Amino acid sequence: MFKIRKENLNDLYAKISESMGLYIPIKKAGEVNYHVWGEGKEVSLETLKTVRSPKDAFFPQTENMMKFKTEGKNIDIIDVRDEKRPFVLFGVKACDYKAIEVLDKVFLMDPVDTYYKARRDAITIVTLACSKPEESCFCSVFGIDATAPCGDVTAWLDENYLYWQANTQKGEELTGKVSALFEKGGEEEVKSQQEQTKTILAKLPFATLDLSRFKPENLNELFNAPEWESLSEACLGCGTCTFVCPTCQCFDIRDFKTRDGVLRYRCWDSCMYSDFTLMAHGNSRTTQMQRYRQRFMHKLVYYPSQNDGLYSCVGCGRCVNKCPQRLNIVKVINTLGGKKND
Amino acid sequence: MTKQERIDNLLRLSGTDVKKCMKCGKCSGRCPAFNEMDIKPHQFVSLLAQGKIEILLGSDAIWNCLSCMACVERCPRGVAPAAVVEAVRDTVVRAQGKNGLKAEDIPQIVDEFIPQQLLVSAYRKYNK
Amino acid sequence: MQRIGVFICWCGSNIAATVDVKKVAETIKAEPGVVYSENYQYMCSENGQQLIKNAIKEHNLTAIVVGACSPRMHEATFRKAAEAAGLNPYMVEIANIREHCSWIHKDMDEATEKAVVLVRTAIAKVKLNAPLMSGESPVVKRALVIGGGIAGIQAALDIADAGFEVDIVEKNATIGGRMAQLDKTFPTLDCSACILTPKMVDCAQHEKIDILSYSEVEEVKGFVGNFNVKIRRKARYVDETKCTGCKICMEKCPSKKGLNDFNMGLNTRPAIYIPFAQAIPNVAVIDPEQCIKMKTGKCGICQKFCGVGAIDYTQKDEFIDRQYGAIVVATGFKPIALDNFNEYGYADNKDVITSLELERLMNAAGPSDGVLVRPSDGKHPKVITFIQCVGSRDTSGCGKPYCSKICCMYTAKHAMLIREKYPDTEVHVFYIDVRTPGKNYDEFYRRAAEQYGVDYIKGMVGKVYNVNGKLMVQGSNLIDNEQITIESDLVVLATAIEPEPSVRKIATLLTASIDTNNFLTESHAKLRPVESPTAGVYLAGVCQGPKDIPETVSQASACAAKVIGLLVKDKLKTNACVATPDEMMCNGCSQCANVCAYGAITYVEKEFRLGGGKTEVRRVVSVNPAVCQGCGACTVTCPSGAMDLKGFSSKQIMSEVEAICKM
Amino acid sequence: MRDVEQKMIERAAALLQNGEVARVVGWKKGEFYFDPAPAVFETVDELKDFVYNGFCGANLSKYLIKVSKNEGKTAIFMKPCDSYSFNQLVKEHRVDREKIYVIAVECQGKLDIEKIKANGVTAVTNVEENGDKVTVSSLYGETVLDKADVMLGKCLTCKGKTHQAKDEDIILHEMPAPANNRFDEVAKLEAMTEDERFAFWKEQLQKCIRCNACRNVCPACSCLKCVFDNPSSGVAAKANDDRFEEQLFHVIRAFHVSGRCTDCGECSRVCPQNIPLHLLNRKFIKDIDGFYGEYQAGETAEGKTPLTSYKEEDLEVSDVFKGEGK
Amino acid sequence: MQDVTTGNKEFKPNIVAFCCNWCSYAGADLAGSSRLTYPANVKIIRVPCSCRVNPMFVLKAFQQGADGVILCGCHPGDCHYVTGNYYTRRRMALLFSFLNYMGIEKERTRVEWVSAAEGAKFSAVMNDFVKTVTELGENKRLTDLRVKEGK
Repeated sequence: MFKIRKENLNDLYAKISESMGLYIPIKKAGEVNYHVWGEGKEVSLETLKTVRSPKDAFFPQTENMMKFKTEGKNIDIIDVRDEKRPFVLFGVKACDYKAIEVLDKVFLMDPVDTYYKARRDAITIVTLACSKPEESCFCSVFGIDATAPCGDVTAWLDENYLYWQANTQKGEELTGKVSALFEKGGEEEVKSQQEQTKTILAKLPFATLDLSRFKPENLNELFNAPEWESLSEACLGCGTCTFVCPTCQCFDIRDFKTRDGVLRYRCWDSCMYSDFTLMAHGNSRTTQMQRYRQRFMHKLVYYPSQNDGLYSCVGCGRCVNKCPQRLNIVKVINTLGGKKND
Repeated sequence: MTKQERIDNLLRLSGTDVKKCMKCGKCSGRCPAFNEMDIKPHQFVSLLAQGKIEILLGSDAIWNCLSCMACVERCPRGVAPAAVVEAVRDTVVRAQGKNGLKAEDIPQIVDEFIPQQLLVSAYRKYNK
Repeated sequence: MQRIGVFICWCGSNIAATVDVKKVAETIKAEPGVVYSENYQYMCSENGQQLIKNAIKEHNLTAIVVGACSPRMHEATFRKAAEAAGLNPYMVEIANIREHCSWIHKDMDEATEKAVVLVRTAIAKVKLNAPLMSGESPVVKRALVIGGGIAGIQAALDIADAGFEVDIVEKNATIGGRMAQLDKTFPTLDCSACILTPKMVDCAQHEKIDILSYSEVEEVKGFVGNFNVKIRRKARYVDETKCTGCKICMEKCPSKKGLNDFNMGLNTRPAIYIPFAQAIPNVAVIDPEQCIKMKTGKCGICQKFCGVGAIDYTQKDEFIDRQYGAIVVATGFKPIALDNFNEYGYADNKDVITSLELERLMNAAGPSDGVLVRPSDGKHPKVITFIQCVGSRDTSGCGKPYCSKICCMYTAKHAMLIREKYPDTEVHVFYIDVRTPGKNYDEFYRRAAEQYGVDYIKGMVGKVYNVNGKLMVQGSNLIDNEQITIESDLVVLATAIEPEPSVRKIATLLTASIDTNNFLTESHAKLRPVESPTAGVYLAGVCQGPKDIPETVSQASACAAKVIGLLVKDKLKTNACVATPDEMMCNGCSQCANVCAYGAITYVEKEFRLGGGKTEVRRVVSVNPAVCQGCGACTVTCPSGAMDLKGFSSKQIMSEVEAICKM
Repeated sequence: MRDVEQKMIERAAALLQNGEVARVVGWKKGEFYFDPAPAVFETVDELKDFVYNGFCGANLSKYLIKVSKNEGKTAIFMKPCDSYSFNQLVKEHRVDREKIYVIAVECQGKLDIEKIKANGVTAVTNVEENGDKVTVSSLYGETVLDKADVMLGKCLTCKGKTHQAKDEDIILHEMPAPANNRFDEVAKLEAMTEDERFAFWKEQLQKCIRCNACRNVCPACSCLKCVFDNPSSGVAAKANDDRFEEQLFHVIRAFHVSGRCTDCGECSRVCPQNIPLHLLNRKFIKDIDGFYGEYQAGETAEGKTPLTSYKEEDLEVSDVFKGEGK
Repeated sequence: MQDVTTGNKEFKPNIVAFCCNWCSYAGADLAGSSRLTYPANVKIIRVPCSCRVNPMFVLKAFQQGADGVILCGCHPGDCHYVTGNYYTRRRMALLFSFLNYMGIEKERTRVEWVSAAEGAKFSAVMNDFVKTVTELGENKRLTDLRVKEGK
């Protein structure tokens, strides 16, 4: 294990940036999101939850796919993909790291999404353990250890140091590039931080959420539960929950008319939108209740039933914090799953 | 101050739009002090509009206007001839370096035939 | 996909000298959708049009673009040509490569390049064109004239003479209007009654004219060609069909103290009355406020004396519904109230009168039988002073900002008549300007001053005050730069005129717009001066703006011509480029109706299927294509984009924008 | 506030019980004190979850579009600011006034949990309101904050404590005076140079994730189908693919609600990226006031909006930038 | 994305002009028949009335790379459709003020009233507008970079 003083982190970022891109939580206009690092940027590793999850590092909100160039009556199809430069995704929390596993299952299974894969392969992930979880966190419910995330490198942060441990070949390579900045040690500090954090994690209000009913065999019963009506009645049908969610993976493919043709791109879509999966005959889900149900059934029942029980919620709590009308997956779990203490 | 600035100053002081005058003469038709004024109310508006301010600044009418505002009240175009008279008077008073008028100076400026109303209004208007 | 043909015109050398027309036609061939491209010396010529027609047929063109002069020149020509070849005329777009290109640019390359862009832009638009059809709506062959003054009478006569039914709705008991109150008319000084009453009689006798006197318009629905109007026939308590106009009731009526409106309140009339001798219809009316029988239940004298049993104290207001193809508004004017002009002492002095009152005083049928006397003491006035512009040209808020237009002339008339009839009378006129444009008008005014010795004083009156029964008129004489006071016996105020106040209600009923002075707005100040912006509604007389009798009559006849032009049609072709709403997107917010100047937008409750067997009733917009003029104001007001404009759709304009920016 | 809440529950229960209304729109308690959600109550029994506290900032009026389509009358609790939106919805025929029973409730200013957390308080488990103080309990300890520091942005520029529509009211305590400072922030931006303003909005709008929360919460955005969702509108767009998309979306949205926006502040409240969206709408309001005379949308349920009316002597477009301080 | 240096002498702005059919389009026709020149980079789109111009069209033009947008209509009070341009005036006053508030150069947008008789005014307005926008340089703030990719 290595460590580096907090005040020297800028050197670390600079060193990484010499040979790779660095994607890291940066505060801009008051909000912390992942951005490409540059000198003078305000890095905020302390921020527990970036507004957007790091998923856009390999699944950006919009991504150009191809271009149709027209000249007179000719049309040429142009591949607009460029060589992906290797880069480091720095500061990924345990929940968000787990979310990448969820996304991988979608995009990397056959047929492989080559756009996603190109970015995924180019990334080295440096995770960061949580030390100050908050009330909306419930990753432990999904078996995630917030104090020991995986990734190519795992990092811990306390008042004085950032601790660094490589886990994979990629991680070792990255470590090699920056090791000159490191000193050895930190095992003790990390251990004590982990223990301290675990006591908090156990006390979190959502630590006791009960997922036991969310099983494929209960699909029909859950689908037809009358509670969906009241759960969803305040839903605005905005896409906030889906766009801040680290595991939401739906996208739409659209064309944009440029000066000399058409640019085809894909962009995030939200199952909360009324035009989501709109087909020629109309929409398969006509009410907001149906759309609302779809989102949570997908997270808690459909996805796990196809992926060996892996939920596609990781308990990051972003939707809990960000839903404009304070609806969220926790209310769904509590209403349909039944509280443990009840 | 250039002449134009002085004209502008008078226009600003009067706060009235002399271009609105349609030259009907109703102000002068109503003026109770008409015969005491060497320059008539409608001429105040007209001369200022033409920029002939020397005539106005040299007129005696500014001391004889009763400030009764009948001309203002009656003007069909919303022009205020009395405000022009007042603006000219203020300009003259200021140019003389006076910031007001003492009661004892009044007899030298106004003649004995002036109506009582004018004397009262004189205190009002000279007491800047 | 459209099959587009492009036709580039040389316009002789007008275009070809600066734009390489062959190159344009050649370049455009490569545009997607273009299957045919041609250039020709004069596209608008017979041969040029034939070329287009042939190409449409040979190449199965679905749309064409003509690169030529302004569409304001020949769009109609090319549309007709296209139609002749079996193409919908709205599948034609014009690229203006003459006025907007060849004529303003000198450099050939530059102009050619621009021409290509303009043609491409037209192609971009025409690709989204859809065949448009003008709608048709039937025309009810009957006209309504609101107001029975000289304007209404003239319009009604002209329309009726052309063979169409006309109803005149007049709110008073008789037609005739203001003109009936006048003594003589300028500039010829013929007697007003002598020229008006024959026309009134013509109206009454015309088989195509129905006079609905003592009636008011209550409700107007529908649109051009098809108005549904509800008319209130006010109870006159006299059976119109029975009354012979013998006037015995007037004689016998014991309640004689009612103010005579017709004589401007200068004398009185009985509770049952016929407004004046030549009234049409010559039928009595009872003033229920004044009638003793109606107030107390006792009396009934008129009923007793009426030989034909026409009196009916129980009569009620009736409502009738009629259909009209066109409506003429001719509601006329009234003199303004003089409450804001205390300086002239109108309220305090009987001998300060308005010009209209003077008309009655000088009229042989008036309260003084045509002898000019002072209302106060019945003596003949020796000094008469006229004051002009009382309440006109007043922006102070007391009066009206506009010139009432008729006062200069009628004052000259009055002055002249008085001097002629009573040469011993001194006549003064205080004026600001004397305005006499018009045939023989200035000559008329000069005659008053030169031949009749009327004293015109340039200046305005400051105040009128009474000293021992003499009216002291104090004003300025600007020419002599003096203030003068004229001791007068009679003061006549040339009072400003304003539209008859009931016009407000009528404007609302007709959705006709009205200006800040309550004058009805014409469709175009210069080019459509008698049409209201509401299709099928026409304006005659002072309701549209101050005017004298000749002008009023001309405007009334112009209205009639327009109405006749409308009524001769069996069906109206409606504008094809009208607003078109998408009901599925309309949320019924009413924003669009708020900006429609024509009242073409209404709302309906409509049932929509939601799927799953469910339905929903929603309030949605409905555009009447017969009324919509196609300005597009509503389209921008609609946030959801539910409203679009045929022929200028949002998509079309946006693709034009894209095409222009593509260069 | 407990007494107000109690009174509200009593009234709601009475109205439901005697059949005067078929449902009541209010707020329902969440997992914590600070996350109540809008809800519709149809039975007295459901009212056990009814809550009204400092975190009931949501403007409920827009829900009426949907809810009032159902059979029977709907009662709704409204804060003063919500009542403007309600009037505007009535004016635009989106809600049938006859079918609504408005209960005006007092508002002492609402709280923003994000602002509380921004004070370094995390893992919040409870919040208590004590007058102008707020006591926050968390797993890491207890903190006392000034209420003024943690109020919702929209409450800091409160435009009035008068309900513009009501059938009855539940006002038990005096409400604070309006702030009268609505346009300060706009004026500050106006005072900047073009470049500074551009930089400001560029940075702010780059955060936008096009979640549409601002649009979907907005009571003025009540179109059946938004132009941005309608492929045939020519401006349909789904994502923040380019800086222009954000500008287009926000400019058009602000324009579409101009003259109709009541400045309820919901857009900024719900923005997950905390973009000060209200400053866009408020610029239109300020300009309308300045150019055409003061106008407050939603003050009445009748009349034309400034963009659907005109005066002949209106300001010329060329004079827009000539005035001082514009 | 290509960066075109502003102030480049070769820079020719692309100007979209919306003209109402009854006054300004006719005014432009008159400018043409009077041979009053103005630069070729002004392209006119005919609309029935200036009130047909949706702010979305203006933004669309900028998105697609226009450097300036000008609306021309009948003089207030002369609108063929009676009141159309009064609405235009309010809409555009608010829109342009708003765009400037967002940092868009105010010189890029303009509304002018040009009657059918004012061919000379049309030409003068266009010359002046082109000059102003040329001095301002390329529209970068309100353009969609994707559009220009192919340039």
